[in-house]
This record gives sequence, structure tokens and C-alpha cells, in this order.
Amino acid sequence: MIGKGLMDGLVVTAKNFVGSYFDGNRKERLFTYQYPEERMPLPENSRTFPFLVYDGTPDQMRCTACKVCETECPPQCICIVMDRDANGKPLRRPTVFDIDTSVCMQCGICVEVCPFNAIKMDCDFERSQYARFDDLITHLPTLLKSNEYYHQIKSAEATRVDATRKPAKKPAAAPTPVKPVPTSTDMRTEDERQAWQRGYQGEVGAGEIVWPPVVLKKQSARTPLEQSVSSAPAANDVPWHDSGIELEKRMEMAKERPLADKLMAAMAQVDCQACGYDCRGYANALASGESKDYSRCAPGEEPTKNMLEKLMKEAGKI
Amino acid sequence: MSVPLGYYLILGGVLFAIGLCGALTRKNAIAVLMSIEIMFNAAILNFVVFWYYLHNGALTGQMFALFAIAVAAAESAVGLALVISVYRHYKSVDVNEMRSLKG
Amino acid sequence: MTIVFLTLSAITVLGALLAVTLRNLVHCLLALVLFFMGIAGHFFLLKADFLGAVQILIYIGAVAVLILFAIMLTRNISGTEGGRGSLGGAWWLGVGIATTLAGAMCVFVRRSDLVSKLPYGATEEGVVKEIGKLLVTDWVVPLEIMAVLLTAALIGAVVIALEEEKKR
Amino acid sequence: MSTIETQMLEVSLGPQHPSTHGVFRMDVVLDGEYVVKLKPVMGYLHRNHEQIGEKMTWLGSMPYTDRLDYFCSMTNNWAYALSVEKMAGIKVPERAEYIRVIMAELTRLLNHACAVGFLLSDCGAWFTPVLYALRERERILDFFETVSGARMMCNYMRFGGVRVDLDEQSLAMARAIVARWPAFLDEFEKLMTENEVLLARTQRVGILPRELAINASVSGPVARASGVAYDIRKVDKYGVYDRFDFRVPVGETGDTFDRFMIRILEMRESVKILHQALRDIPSGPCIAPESKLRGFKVPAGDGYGRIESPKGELGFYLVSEGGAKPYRYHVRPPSFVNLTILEDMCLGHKVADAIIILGSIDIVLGEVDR
Amino acid sequence: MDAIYKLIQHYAPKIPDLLALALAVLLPIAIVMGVFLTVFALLTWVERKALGRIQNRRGPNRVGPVGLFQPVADGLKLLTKEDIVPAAADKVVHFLAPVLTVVPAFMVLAVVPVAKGFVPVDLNIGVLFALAVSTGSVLALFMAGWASRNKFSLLGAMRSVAQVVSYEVPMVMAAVVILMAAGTLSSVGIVEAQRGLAGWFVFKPWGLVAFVIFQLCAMAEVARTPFDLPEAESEIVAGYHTEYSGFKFALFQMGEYVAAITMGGITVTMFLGGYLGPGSDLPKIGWLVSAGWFFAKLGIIVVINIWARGTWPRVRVDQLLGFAWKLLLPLALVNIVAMAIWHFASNKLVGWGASAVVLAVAIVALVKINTGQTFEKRSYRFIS
Repeated sequence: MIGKGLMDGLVVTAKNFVGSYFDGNRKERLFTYQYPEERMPLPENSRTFPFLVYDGTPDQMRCTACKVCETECPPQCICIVMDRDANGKPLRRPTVFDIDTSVCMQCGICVEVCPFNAIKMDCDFERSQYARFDDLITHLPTLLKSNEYYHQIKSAEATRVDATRKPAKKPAAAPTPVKPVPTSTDMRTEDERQAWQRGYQGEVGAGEIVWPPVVLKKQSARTPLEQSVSSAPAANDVPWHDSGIELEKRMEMAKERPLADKLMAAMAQVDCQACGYDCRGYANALASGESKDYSRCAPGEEPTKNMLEKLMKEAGKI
Repeated sequence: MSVPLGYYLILGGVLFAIGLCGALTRKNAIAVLMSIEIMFNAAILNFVVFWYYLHNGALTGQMFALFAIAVAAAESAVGLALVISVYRHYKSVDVNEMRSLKG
Repeated sequence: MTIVFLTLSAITVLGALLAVTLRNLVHCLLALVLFFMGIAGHFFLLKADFLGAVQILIYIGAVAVLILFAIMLTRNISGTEGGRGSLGGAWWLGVGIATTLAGAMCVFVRRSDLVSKLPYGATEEGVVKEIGKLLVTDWVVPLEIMAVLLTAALIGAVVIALEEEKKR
Repeated sequence: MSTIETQMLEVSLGPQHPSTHGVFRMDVVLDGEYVVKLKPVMGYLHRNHEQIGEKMTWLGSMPYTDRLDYFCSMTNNWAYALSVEKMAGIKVPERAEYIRVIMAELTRLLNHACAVGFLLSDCGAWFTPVLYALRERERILDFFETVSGARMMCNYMRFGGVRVDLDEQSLAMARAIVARWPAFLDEFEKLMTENEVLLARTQRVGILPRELAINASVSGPVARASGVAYDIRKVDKYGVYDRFDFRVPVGETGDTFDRFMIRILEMRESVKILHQALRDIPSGPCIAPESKLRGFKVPAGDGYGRIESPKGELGFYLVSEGGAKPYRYHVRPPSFVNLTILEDMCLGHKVADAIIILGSIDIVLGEVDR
Repeated sequence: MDAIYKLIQHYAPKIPDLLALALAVLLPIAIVMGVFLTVFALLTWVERKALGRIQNRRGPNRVGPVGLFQPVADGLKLLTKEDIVPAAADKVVHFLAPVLTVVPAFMVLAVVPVAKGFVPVDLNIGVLFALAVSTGSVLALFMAGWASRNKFSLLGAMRSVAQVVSYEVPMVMAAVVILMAAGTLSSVGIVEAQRGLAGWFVFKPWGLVAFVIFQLCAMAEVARTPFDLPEAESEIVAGYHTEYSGFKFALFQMGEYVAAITMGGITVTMFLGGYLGPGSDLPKIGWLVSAGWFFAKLGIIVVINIWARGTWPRVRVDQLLGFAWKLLLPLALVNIVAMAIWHFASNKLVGWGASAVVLAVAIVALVKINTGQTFEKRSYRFIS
């Protein structure tokens, strides 16, 4: 019968029309939320942008600036600079932790790879800003959220995390007063900032624009060193296993040791597992030939890499 | 209130002349057809005018106009079909280029 | 009434003039439609309402559209006539003939005794009914012939437009 | 057709056009309303996906695969994970396989519902069917968000399993969705499948002959509508698909209507699979214990993993040098391959037909342009 | 008009004659324009709201109570928008087109009897006038499409021309039946001819068929779904008004909606008894009741339009023209014959039966002929 299909369709739409007024369960038909007034209940797993968890005071952040997330982040939107005290001794916490939310694709891989449960995914999606660049970069003060907040948005997950965490070991840096946390913007000059933006907008090859440019500052901040003797008690076996000791000093300590120990001394000594091992394991892997990639020590940066390359070359491993 | 008949006759004459002028001068066959439509309409206007001014209760003028409109419609249909047919042969609707009588 | 007549006449003449002088065929067509509207207005003014409606229905609804399709089928879509002038070589001859004709007609009209004739009190009441009756009584033979003519025109137009396909 | 040689009309449908399903362009040459030439122009959404994949770690590419066919991130994840697992020789735990099947079939449901919805929208049904489809899709997206944390860019699967286990609550949620679906399909079919206007618009329009479908290596519902009985779920029996009782609908004519109907029938079969999977899902770990996130390396060699994504055969060809990154990373996107026969299907039809033929292929530009 | 003129002269004899005449002319125009523009604004709201609910959306709900002031907001927004004219466009024609779209729509209003004793102009060729004038819009649409120098616009314009011209024919043929029955072309005369119990023409077999044909043609004339090809957004973007923005676009919308309303008004007048209904003849408030009836019936037509728009897909251009020429036109012609049978039948019952049978046979035959091989029943293999 011609026309039956047309009429059937009319019946269906009429049902929907009437149903949208009289259906008891509003989710049945009118499935949209009237956004600013009503909000969708966000499930616990929902993720938007990462934030950093601290216990107690913001000073007691869990992040150790191990740079695992910086390395693993697929779109490379994280920039970390480790904090150092006046003597240049690494403090195992970031002084700069920037996340470019215009680049971040909310994949949550930083959360998965973080060995310290320091970085977590937020549920806050209302992040619109007027400016295109700087406002979209979230800095350490904004990123830091308390563990209570974490419990608030994702209670089950946070409880699980708390259970797995070791009972809070007080960081050694406690006596030092909390200094205002600088951001990468603060550390940049206006010229550098503009250069970075130009580079960001696609002027590739327009000069040696280093991303992130803060690296320049950081290295200059590190060079004038009057190395004081480390007061840290040296472990019997591996006395250099202290990230506070300078690279040259560590190499000095391990001068007489076998290759694996020399390699280990070249590492950044934070056991961050960014390379997939702890420092000992990575050194062993390199020494035994299991791995040939000497560029994986993220916290150690260029000096470590160069040193490792030198050592490996000397040993004929590469 | 009403205008005298002469006004309408002059209007009809002028319109017819305009149409004739177009029919004689335009090169495009469709434009020529449009000019002919103008002439037709001038004539039909006159039918109605004469009916309006000179009728004695009879509707002959209107009937003539009605038939003229029908004929004009038929004429334009056939005329335009011819134009299209000609266009297919000559790839042009320029009346000056239609010189050959062969199909 | 004179004002209305003059306005309508101005519109009509303007439409006609534009229709024969404009270069762009589509503009010509639109001017022609203006002309048709003017004529229809005259019909309404002359109390021939039915004819006015028929004029709109057939000329604007059918003939203009027919011409439109012809233009679209034969020209490029913008409707311009191309580089050459839109007028034929002997355009002054045509203009001369037309002017002469118009002048002659004006002269004859002026001489005629009908010039100052005023209308009968024509009414529109019942005209449509009357036309309908006349069409099937006194005018039935012309009507039938007209029907045949229209059919023939229809078939003829189709045949002419399609002849190429048969040849292929 | 008319023999009057009129001026051909060259129209560029897209990249800004309401029904090109993204930034896609069809350079169409029209004779009146008839399509005499059609050139698909793509690349407006090209984002170097494969090159990025070669610069990323193995894991780092996973969130990028979400963005391939952004309707079906779950199946994209699966295809990539499958090929990496093949190369690395990781055994996926049973529960993870079941979860993957559930996710993939739910993805198929939402993709097909939206595909037919948008197809009808292209036919001019003024968004009614597509909004009904979106209404149901919303439930599945809610489920995805509950499980994986994101509605569309799920980034859910990992090498050797899935990232988050399904708890009892989310399983109940999935069961509720599946239980509702047949009712939705009935409503949808009543709304459209017998509609005379739709039949007149789609039947015998855009016929894809069986031989051409095979020669052009078309896959998925488009191929099955043309009578090619080829479904990787049956051919490869990857995952645990050999344990489920389901059938694959195959059409005969290969016209737009068949492609439309095949999708609806496939949804019914998917519902069957989901019922079985949700009933039989075993307990156990959801990720292989030997799988690791950081420093993940794949032994040297190459591998090609393919799955039956909702749009067709989605494959990843990967070459490893044994390092932390793939040496070569290549995607075989079904939309792209299916799009190659667009001109053959559209020639001689009208513009309106070309639009619905494009709609019936069901492309997603993220996948076509990569 | 005359009545108002007389009233003015009666109650205010001091007013100069010319002013009274002007008032008598302008007053009904103002009333009709005012009423129908309000109806137009309301209609856009109703349509958006109803379509929203059909599609499980909410429709406009931000401006005013239940979004009732949305048309005002829309109007303001369109007024303040930049008016863009394409560089290559034919400026004059491009400007004239939207204006000319609105004119015929409002001209048709002149002959629609809105209430008892209230019709702006009671032309004795009312219906013919309405049908003739509504054709005029086709040229405006063509002008819009052609002057925009956009290929989508041109396609839309040509579609629109072909569509309107094709549907004009069965529409007039369907109307012929009504004219035969009423014996007049005057719209008031047609309404008055439908007095009596079940006197509406739609309740006669030929009337019903004519109503369906007329309604379909009216939908096609004003380009409503399923015949909205001239502005098919999924195919040719927005058809003839692709290149229009701001207030010109608003004028197109207005022309379209007012045309839809007036077409509905003509349908109501011709088939649904116009302003007739219980209470429409009451002495004092008859005009109000009859206006209520008229708008209620108009509402039904509008709802049918919206409902169809929310449900059906759009037909293809060849199917559209085929439908008009191969199905509607022959059916309309047969309908005239059926009307003749009904008219000359010896008694009512025989007339009823005979015309119904003729029509039924014609419909079945025409549908068979037209849909011979069109709809296939498909079956699918299953591989397991």
C-alpha cells in the first residue's frame, strides 16, 4: 500500500512530539542539558586537563620534577624545570611546571606514567580565555590542587591512590621557607616570549628558537657554581646516589668503578623511571648491552646524555 | 475621470512601434521573439480598449483578447522551440547567421 | 484615473523600451515582465479583471518562464550577449521604420473621430460567467480550434526540440 | 537526456558545504542536474598522522588513533593495539578481549545509527532521524565516559588489554543500553525504511557492482551491500569473535538503499553479540601483566593488524626496528579506500543523488585525510 | 472597503472626502498586514518549537517566556547584520529580488476572506487572482538566484522555476472543481457556497481529492518539505538565497512564510469553508468567531506543513516534476470529470457513489502506472 510508510513516519514523529511533553522521565526524550543552569553529572573517570596533587600545603607537592610526563606526553605540552637551592642542589621538586592547554589533548597518559601519583586529570572544562597563548598556559600555582580537592572530584580513585602511597615521608626541604613559585613566563624576557610565539605560529627555521626557551635561563642559572661538599651521608655501595651532587663530582666518585657504576653515576640519580628502569637498572641495561639508547635519562638532560655517550664510546658499546 | 480613447490608442501604437523596432533591430532570436510579444500585447491591449470604449453589452473584444493570448502563448512555445533547434545547428542564436535554409 | 493611466502607461512604455534596448537578455526579460505587469494593470483599469488575471497567469507565469528557459539553454548563464553589439547592422533602418509607423499611427488616431470617445459604463459583475457561457456556446468552434492549435503547438514544440535525438 | 548542448556547470561542492561530512570537496561537472564528472578532493584535514606516529613512542600514538575516525575511537584503538600486540607477541587476557568486543560493538551501534541518520539528513529529512540517532548515541557516549573518561577520544585500549576494568555498575549500564536498542531500531525503521520518498530516492541509486567493489578493495557495509560476503570478524576471527553466534547481512543490488539497510541489519546483529558478550564476560585481569607503559619496545619486524571497524577494514601496518618508536607507521583507513569509487557510483546521477551516495559510503574525514 | 468608506462618512462627515477614501483603503491593508505579520512571527516560533519537540529538542527557549520573543530577537539580529552583496552580483537585480518576493505574497492576502464581512478586496475573480499573483514570486526567486552569480543559487533558482511552473498546472486544475461547484471566482462567494451541514468542499469525494492535490501543490509552490528543493540545504547549500544576508535574507524568509500562510488561507477558503463554523453568523460577535474559525483552520494547515517537514525526506528533482505531471495533473483532470458526474447525477447518493468510484479507479490506476517498478521489496542473505 503506497503511502503507508509516509503515514508511519508521521505517527513516529507525533509520538515523539507528544512524548517530549508528557514523558515522565526527561532523559527519555529531551536528552539535552540546558547547560549553564543544568550540568551533566560527570562520571568519576571523566578527564579534562591535568593538575598536580599536593598533600597538606602546596609546598608538599608530590611531583619530583622527574620529567617522565614531559617525555611521555604525546603532544609535548608539558615543560618542567627542577628547583634548586642557592647552591644549585636539586630539590626534587619543580620550580616551573607549565602545561599548555592549547596543545594538551587530554589523553591522560601523563597520569598513567607518573610514578608518584602526582599528576591527575581534572574534571574542570570551563577554561576559555581571551588570549590565544599565554592565558592558555597553566602554571604551577594554578596546577597545584590539594589532595582534598582530588578526593572531592574523584573520591574512589583518590582513596585507592592514598592506599597505595607510602605513608607520607616528610620531604627534606621542609625547613626551607616556601619561596614564591616562579613561572616560565616570569623567567622569560619579553623578547624570548615573542620569539617563542613566533615560532609557535609556524615560522619554522626563523632562527634558533629553542622550545622551551626557559631552558636557556635555567642553564645560565646553574653555571656559576661554587660546589660545596655534599653533606649527604654517602651510601656505602653507591656514594654518588644523591641528586644533589654535581655530575663531575659524581663521575669523580665513580672513577675507579666498573662501567655499570660509572654509567650509573652519570645518571640524574632521581630514580624517576622515565627510562623504564631505576638508575641502577638503566645503567646495568646499558652496560650489559640490553639497551643501546643512552638518551633516555630525562632529568639528567644534555650533560648526562653527553657523558653517557662518552662512556659508551669509550667502552666500545656503540 | 476616464481618459479618452485616443490616449489608449496612442499608447497601443507606441508600444507596437517599440516592439517593431526591437524585432527589426535585435540580432538575438530570443530578443526578437520578446519584441514580437510586445507587439502582441499592444494589439491585445487594443482589443480590450475597444471593448471597453465601444462595446454594446457584447464581450467580443474580451473574447478576442483571450484567444489572442492563447495564440500568443502557442506562438511563443513554438518560436522558442525553433530557436533552440536553430541554436543546435548553428551554435548561435544570432539571426544574421541563420542564412542557410537546409536543415 | 488619468494619473493612474499615465503611471501605468509610463511603466508599460518603460518596460517595453528597456526590453528592446538592454544588452543583457535576462535584464530584457525582467523588463518584459515589467511590461506585462503594466499591460495587466491596464486590463484591471479597463475593468477586464479576468483578462488581467489571465495575462499574469499566462504571460508572467508561462511565457516569461518559457523565454527564461530558452535563454538559459542557449546562452551562457550570465545572459550577456557577448562582445558584438546587440543590434543588427541596419539598426537605424528598423528604428526609422518604427518611428515612422508610430508617427503615422498618432496622426491617424488624431484624425479619427474616436479620439475623444468616453467609455460606456462597463461593469465587471458577471463578466466571468458571461465569458464562460460564451466560450461554450457562440465561441465553441474557435475554442475547439484553439484547443487543437495548443495541442499542435505543444506537440510541435516537443518534436522540434527533440528532433536531434531521433537522428542520433 | 537532453541533446541540447548547454554550458556545463562546474560546481565545487565543499569544502564548505553542509553535507560533505567534514572538509571534503567534490569538484562536480554538471549537465543541468546530472553529474558528468566528479573529482573527490581531499586533504583539507591532513595532519601528518603517519609521520607523527613515527615520531611517537608506541604508546604515544594511542591517543592519536582516537582522532582518526573520531566517531569510533574504540575500534581505532583496538586496531592499533592489535597490530602492536601481534608484533610484540603479547597475549591479551580473556576479560580484556570481551571488554574490547563490547566496546567495539557499541561503537558499531553508535556509528551505524549516526551514519544512517546523516544519510537521511542528506536526503532532506531535516535532522529528525539524525537527532533520534544522537539521542541513543548519547547513552553510549555516557557509558564510554563512565568507563574511559572521555566521550569520544576514549584512548581506552592498551597493549595487552584495556586501561580501566568494567565494574558491575558499568556492565549494568551497558546492558541497559543494549536492552533499549532494539526498540530504538524499531522506531527508526518505522520512521524511515518504508517511507516511499526514501525508497524512491535510494533504490537503484549509486549501484556499486560486486566486481568493482572487489577490485577497488572496498570493505565494510559498502562492500557487503554489493554482495561481497567479507567481514573480518568472520574471516580473521580476531579477539574472541569466534565464540559469538552472529550473522553477517549481505545485500545484492549494492545501491544506496542496500547500504542503508545493511547498516540497520548489522546493528541488530551487533545487539546479539553484545547480549552474548555481556552475558559471558569472564572475570580476571583486564590487562596482560607483562604489558608495560614506559620504555615499551617492540621487537624488530613488521606486522599488520586489522579489524572490522564500523566503516570497513581498518588496518595498521607497523615496522619496528626494535626501538621505542615505530620505524614505519601506516594506516589503512576504510573511509579513504571506500571513497575511491565515489565517481563511478555518481556518474549519470543527479547532484542530489551524489550527495546521498556520499552519505551512504559513510566517511569520516579524520580518517580519510589522516 | 466601501463599507469602511460609508462608515467613515456616516460617523465623521466632516472628514474630507479624499482623506476618508485614503483611510478606507489603508485601514484594511494595515489591519491585514499587521495581523499576518504577527502570524508570520508566531509561525516561525511555532515551527521552530514544534520541530524541536518532534526531534526531541527544546526549540527556542531563551528569549522571553518559552522563547516567545525569539522572532523579535531574530529580526533584530538580521537587521543589524552586515548586508553582503557579492562583488560579481548584478547589484540592481540582487537588490530587487527580495523585495519582489514579498510583494506577491502580500498581494494574495488582498482576496483572502479572513472573517465574515472582512476581505480587503472582494474581487470577482478572487481565486484566479490569487493563483495568478502567487506565480509572480517565481521570477523574484529566479532574479535572486541569477543575480547572485553563484552556481548553487542558479541551480536553486532554476529548480524553483521548474517546480513552481509545473505545480501551477495541477493546482489550477484542482481549483477548477471548486469553481465549478461554487459557480463563482469570488473568494467570498466560494466560502458562502460551502454553507450547510458538511457543506465544506473537502467533505465531497472530488473535493477531498482536489484538497489533497491543492495542498500538495501549495506545499510545492511555497517550497516546503518534501518539495523544498529550491533551498535544499544538503544539496545546494541554501539555493537561491545562498548569497543573501541580513535584512534581505529576512525578507526572503518573510516572503516564504507569508506565502505559506496565504496559500494556507486560500486552501482554507476553498476547501475548509473559510471563516464558516458554528457561531460565525452571530449578530454582534460573528466577525470575531468567524475570524477564530478561519485562523483555527489555518493552524491545521500550518501544523500539517510543519509535521511533514519534520518527518519526510525530500524528493529528487525529476521525481518532483514527474509527480506533478504524471500523477497530480491526470488526477486533477479526472477529478473534473468526477465533479461533472456528481453535478449531473440524478440524486445525491448516485453522484456520491459514481464520483467516488471514478476517483478511486483513477487513483489506483495512476499509482500503479507511476510506481510500477519503483519500489522493490528487498531481501538480504545472512552469512554466519
